[in-house]
Amino acid sequence: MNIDLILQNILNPPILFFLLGMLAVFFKSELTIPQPLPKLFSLYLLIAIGLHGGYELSHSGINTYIFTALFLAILMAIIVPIYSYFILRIKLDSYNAIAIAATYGSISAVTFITGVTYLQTIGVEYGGYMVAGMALMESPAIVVGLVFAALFSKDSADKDNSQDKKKTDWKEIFREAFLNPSVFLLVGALIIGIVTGQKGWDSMEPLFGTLFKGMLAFFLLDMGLIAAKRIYELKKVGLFLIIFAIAMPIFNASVGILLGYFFELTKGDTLLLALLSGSASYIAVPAAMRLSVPEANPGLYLPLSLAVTFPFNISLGIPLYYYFITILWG
Amino acid sequence: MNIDLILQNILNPPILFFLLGMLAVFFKSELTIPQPLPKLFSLYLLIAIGLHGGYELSHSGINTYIFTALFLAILMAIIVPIYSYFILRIKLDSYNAIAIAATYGSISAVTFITGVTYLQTIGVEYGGYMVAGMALMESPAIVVGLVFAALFSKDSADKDNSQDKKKTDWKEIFREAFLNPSVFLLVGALIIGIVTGQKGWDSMEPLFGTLFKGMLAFFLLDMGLIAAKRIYELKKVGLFLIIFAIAMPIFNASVGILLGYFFELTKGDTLLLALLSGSASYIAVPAAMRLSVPEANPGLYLPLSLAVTFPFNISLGIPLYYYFITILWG
Amino acid sequence: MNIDLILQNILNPPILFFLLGMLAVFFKSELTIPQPLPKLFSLYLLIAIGLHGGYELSHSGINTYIFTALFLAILMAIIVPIYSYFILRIKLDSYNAIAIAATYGSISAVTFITGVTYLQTIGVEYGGYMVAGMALMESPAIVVGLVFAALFSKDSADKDNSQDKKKTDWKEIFREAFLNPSVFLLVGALIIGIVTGQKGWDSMEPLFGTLFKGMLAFFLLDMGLIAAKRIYELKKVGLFLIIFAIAMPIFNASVGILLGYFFELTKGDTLLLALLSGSASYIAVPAAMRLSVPEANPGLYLPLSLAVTFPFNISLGIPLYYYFITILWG
Amino acid sequence: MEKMKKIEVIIESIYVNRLLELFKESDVTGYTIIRGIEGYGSHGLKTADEANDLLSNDYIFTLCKEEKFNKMIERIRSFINRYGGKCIISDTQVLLSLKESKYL
Amino acid sequence: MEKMKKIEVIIESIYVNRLLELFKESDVTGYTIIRGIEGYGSHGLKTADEANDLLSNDYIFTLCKEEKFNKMIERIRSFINRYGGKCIISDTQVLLSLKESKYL
Amino acid sequence: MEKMKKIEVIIESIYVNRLLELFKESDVTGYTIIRGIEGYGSHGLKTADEANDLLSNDYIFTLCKEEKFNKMIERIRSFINRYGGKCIISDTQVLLSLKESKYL
Ligand SMILES: Nc1ncnc2c1ncn2[C@@H]1O[C@H](COP(=O)(O)O)[C@@H](O)[C@H]1O
Ligand SMILES: Nc1ncnc2c1ncn2[C@@H]1O[C@H](COP(=O)(O)O)[C@@H](O)[C@H]1O
Ligand SMILES: Nc1ncnc2c1ncn2[C@@H]1O[C@H](COP(=O)(O)O)[C@@H](O)[C@H]1O
Ligand code: NA
Ligand code: NA
Ligand code: NA
Repeated sequence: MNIDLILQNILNPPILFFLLGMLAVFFKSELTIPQPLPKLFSLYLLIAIGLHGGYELSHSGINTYIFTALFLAILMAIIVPIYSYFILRIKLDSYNAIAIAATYGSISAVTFITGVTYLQTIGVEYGGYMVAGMALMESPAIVVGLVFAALFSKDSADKDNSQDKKKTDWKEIFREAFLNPSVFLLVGALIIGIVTGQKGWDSMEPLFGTLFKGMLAFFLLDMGLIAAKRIYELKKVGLFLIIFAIAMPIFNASVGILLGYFFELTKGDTLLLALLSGSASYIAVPAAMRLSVPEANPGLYLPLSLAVTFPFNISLGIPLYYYFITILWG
Repeated sequence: MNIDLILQNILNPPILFFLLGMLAVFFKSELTIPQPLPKLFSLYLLIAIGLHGGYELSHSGINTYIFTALFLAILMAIIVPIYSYFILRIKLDSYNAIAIAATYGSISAVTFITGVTYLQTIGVEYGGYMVAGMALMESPAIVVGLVFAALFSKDSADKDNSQDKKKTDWKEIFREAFLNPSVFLLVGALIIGIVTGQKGWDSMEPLFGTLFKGMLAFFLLDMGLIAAKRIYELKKVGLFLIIFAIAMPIFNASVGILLGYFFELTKGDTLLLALLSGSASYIAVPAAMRLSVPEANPGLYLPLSLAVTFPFNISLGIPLYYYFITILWG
Repeated sequence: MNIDLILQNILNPPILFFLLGMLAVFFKSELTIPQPLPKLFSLYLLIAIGLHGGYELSHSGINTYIFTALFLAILMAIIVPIYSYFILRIKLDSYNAIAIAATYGSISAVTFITGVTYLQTIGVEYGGYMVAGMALMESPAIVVGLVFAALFSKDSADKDNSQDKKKTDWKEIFREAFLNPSVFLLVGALIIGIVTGQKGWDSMEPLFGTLFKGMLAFFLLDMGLIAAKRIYELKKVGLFLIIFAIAMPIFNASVGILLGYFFELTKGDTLLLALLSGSASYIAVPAAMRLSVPEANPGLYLPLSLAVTFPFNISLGIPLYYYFITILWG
Repeated sequence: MEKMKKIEVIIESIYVNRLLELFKESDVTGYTIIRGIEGYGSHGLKTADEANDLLSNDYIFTLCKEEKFNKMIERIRSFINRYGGKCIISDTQVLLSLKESKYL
Repeated sequence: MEKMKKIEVIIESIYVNRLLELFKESDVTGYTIIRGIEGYGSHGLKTADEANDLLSNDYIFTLCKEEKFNKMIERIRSFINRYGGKCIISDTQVLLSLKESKYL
Repeated sequence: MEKMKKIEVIIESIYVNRLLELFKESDVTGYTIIRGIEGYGSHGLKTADEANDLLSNDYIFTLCKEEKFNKMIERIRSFINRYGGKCIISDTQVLLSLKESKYL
């Protein structure tokens, strides 16, 4: 594998700011980015991604190719949490297996846009409709997790004799899956982008387009702080799961790449599909799992996703997956 | 009335983000924009409006036409709360009539800039001095409210036997009227805009000009959340007041339009005058009223202004008032 | 001294927003910029300064001239706190003399960038490496302060009989000196700027370059609020220290100017060296002193730095120091 | 002044809506919330600076008469058993406004 | 340690300055404020996420000796009658620093 | 329910890490922090809106059994003598979860 591919990814300000954030924690600098500033950045990024994706969709329209790409995205979002669950059951109880499987079945928007930035850096084309793919990939894992929870951990429902509680939960969890803030805002901005087209984008671009990379760098500085703090919790997590948190993304990404290859997606779109498949959620799904499977230990699924998979994907994962692609495509 | 006028207004990202915010509440998505982010947006918008208005004034200078426009603005700001009070007394006690009259006598800056955005979309000229008009229209309603409170609700002063309290209140309320953060920052930025002219604007434009529409969209997303939450309180408000909250803006705007017509303002300036007359305050005046007329129920004046008048004005009001104008001007 | 020099500095939006902030406090307007918005601005400014300085260093490289400039910066950062301490001991006890000396020995980043803005306004060249100079000037005063604390206030260590406490302190204070958030972020961004060079800057410039002056204006509005609030504490501070807070910066700046003259720095670089020498810290050093010399009264060093030296430097100090320079350089 | 129990609860922010539901079902007439606070306990460190409600606590308290408290306590206990968190109970006096003297 | 009353008040943020004035006039020597908190009570829901101080609460508490408290209580009662809010009184022990042992 | 002492401390934000260290050394099993609050006391006004930790307070409380409290109190007293701040002690009942009934 070419070291250049890695350097082209790492020697970008956003990734370097991520490293800087991690260093701040390791050196015990008291650098902090207090709430709600991280919230501001994530609202900004979701709106920006959605608007831009919508704008591009308003140009391209929907065709068979796009339909195929979106279909593959949903497919991956359904099968990844299913096979992850059975792999995890080797070592874990049902609750934790469900929560971790759902976490890895869903996606990380920031990983996605770091991949997009990488494609721009190396000058490879990709489609704006992949944003729609990302939006479609957020929720299925939550639904799969809930179905598994109903199938494989019924006993818990019995222990807790408040039956009405169980009923309300379903409504709440449905909301978590399809109306959680990330999905809602992303899809909303996507639709606004589609509806307002070129004219809308022209008025929004100065804030949501031109400033994008700077805001990403700012946000990744914060993600570095957050990820590094969680690293200290990894010692309680165990080797099996740490290996899982690196091997699983590579495996999922590889499945994505193979699918992209057989269905003749472009190299850029395939990288994004692979990255989405390989990324793990650290906001929406953990929240949904905490609500629906309180028995699972967030001290496992959060540090794995935040402190292992996320840093791995944005630093080494992206160029690695792209390397696989260049080999396959020849 | 031409449906196109409405669509031209509604199919803009800022208005659509407002709708998205409302939908978030109706669908019970947990999307929130926590403090102090809304504060950041409103500080930004006030500074941006003030600076740009001042910059334009530094070009145009003051002439008879501008003087007339500003005079009409003040006139509307004085008569609206007066006649509103007497209309409201039909159904309400003195305290609530005062608070609501003052609320509707003052203005909403975000409504104003949404109107400005509309004029830019349809390519109609307007004057930067209207920002000065807006600044002049904020305070009179507060003063009118206080005078009415002194005239019509003396009894309350007797009940509360702490006379010295009453004296300090006047100073505090004067501050609320003329030095409340909105007025202060708007006027301050306006003066800075005038003083620093072209050179000043050149250095401030990237932040306070170019990004303006994006920030407006962001802020209106939050306003949608806020407005929608208040809608649930409307059931306690009663039909009379809900009708008032739509009819009064239309009436006030119509008076503004007629004045604009007779005093030969341009179409753009007249729309802004109408919109300012028709808009209701939801920050400065409610705060002043809460301090000076604690007996009035904020559960009335806040939801009316936030959940009825504001959404009405920015969605249907603007094109409606413009439609009136096109009819009159021929 | 030419009044034009002063007006050229003061009639800039950033300085005028600073005045507006002060006026808000004097007029008792309730304008506030709540946390963490000030934090957002200061994070932004540090990153922006660092990135841009690094970008310029990546072009210029290091040569003897730059080496000289950086050497002079460090020299000033070491000698200023030393001679300040002995001047302050005339009237103050050891603790307070140490804390104030360290405060004035370090620098204020916002003062620095206001100076940079001034140079841009009057069209005078300066070197991006001066940002590195600024970074180098933050910490020495803290170290000097700590050494003095160890030398001149041993008694306190005895009173407090928890010996192990003293040991941990040193580590903590070292962190405060070299890894405090300001230094860490500034140096980090500087290095990222150097490493990513032209390409990195191109992607970061829209946020961290183009918007810079607007953000500075926003931040100075807040600094005006903060500085003015501290003015009310000055009555407890005493005349000696208030004179110190104006005379010392002028003296330090003059020493900086003479050094710049003898070592043949350019006029722009000399102004920045003078300004850094004359400025006083109000974040990093007060924090370090509060931790290491709790006996010193923050009611002295904070108002002096925030309410006297900072306003003086950014309004009159900058043009005054530049006036000295024009005289010397002829 | 009225003698009342002050019930303070510290829980993960994500569970606060469920606790408020419990309050509602127990006919609590009022409550106060401080959001986004930090803490350390048997469930580890909550730092409240994350893009994530799982790592932050909320602090809620409600005032109620002894009888109401006695009816609630078992529900709160099972809530805490399930979701974690701390519940602190103390005796206070509450100053009532004229209007409320009738309500409570 | 000194026995003192802890007086906690929850009011609309907009009235906090008036309460602090009341404290000042009652010679209160110190207080603590937590701003922008949420709550529910007879005046409805305060969500603290609005561009508006009317929809957010502040939480203030002050510690004072029993005598001072007895002098203040009627003023606080009429304050709450006029402006709404809750006032909670409880008994605490306050650990004094050396310096303060003289002050209070 | 378990009888416990609630120890509340209000100190300058900058000293909070040192207080947490003191807690750790005293084997405190948990604590709760509310950051960036305001207050007034013998060290003047803390407004919490500055770019500076010296002008803002933090509020920390910990619950512990009487014995542990008795061991800590002198350390807290000397902490407050050195760094300022207020410490409030009150009696509370803590509702324990099943798991914790074993721990404490
Ligand atoms: N001993 C304690 N004193 C004060 N607060 C506590 C204590 N134990 C736990 N907490 C708070 O309660 C939260 C949840 O507790 P736990 O479920 O034990 O992790 C913690 O994050 C702390 O904020
Ligand atoms: N029973 C209660 N328990 C705790 N807090 C309350 C209670 N009732 C009211 N509050 C708080 O006091 C504020 C004002 O109360 P009210 O004037 O009754 O609306 C509310 O917004 C709550 O934050
Ligand atoms: N009497 C009091 N009641 C409530 N809080 C207080 C009181 N005195 C001091 N405080 C709080 O404790 C902090 C530190 O107190 P001090 O060291 O006396 O300045 C103050 O900023 C207040 O937040
Ligand atoms: Na995935
Ligand atoms: Na109006
Ligand atoms: Na200096």
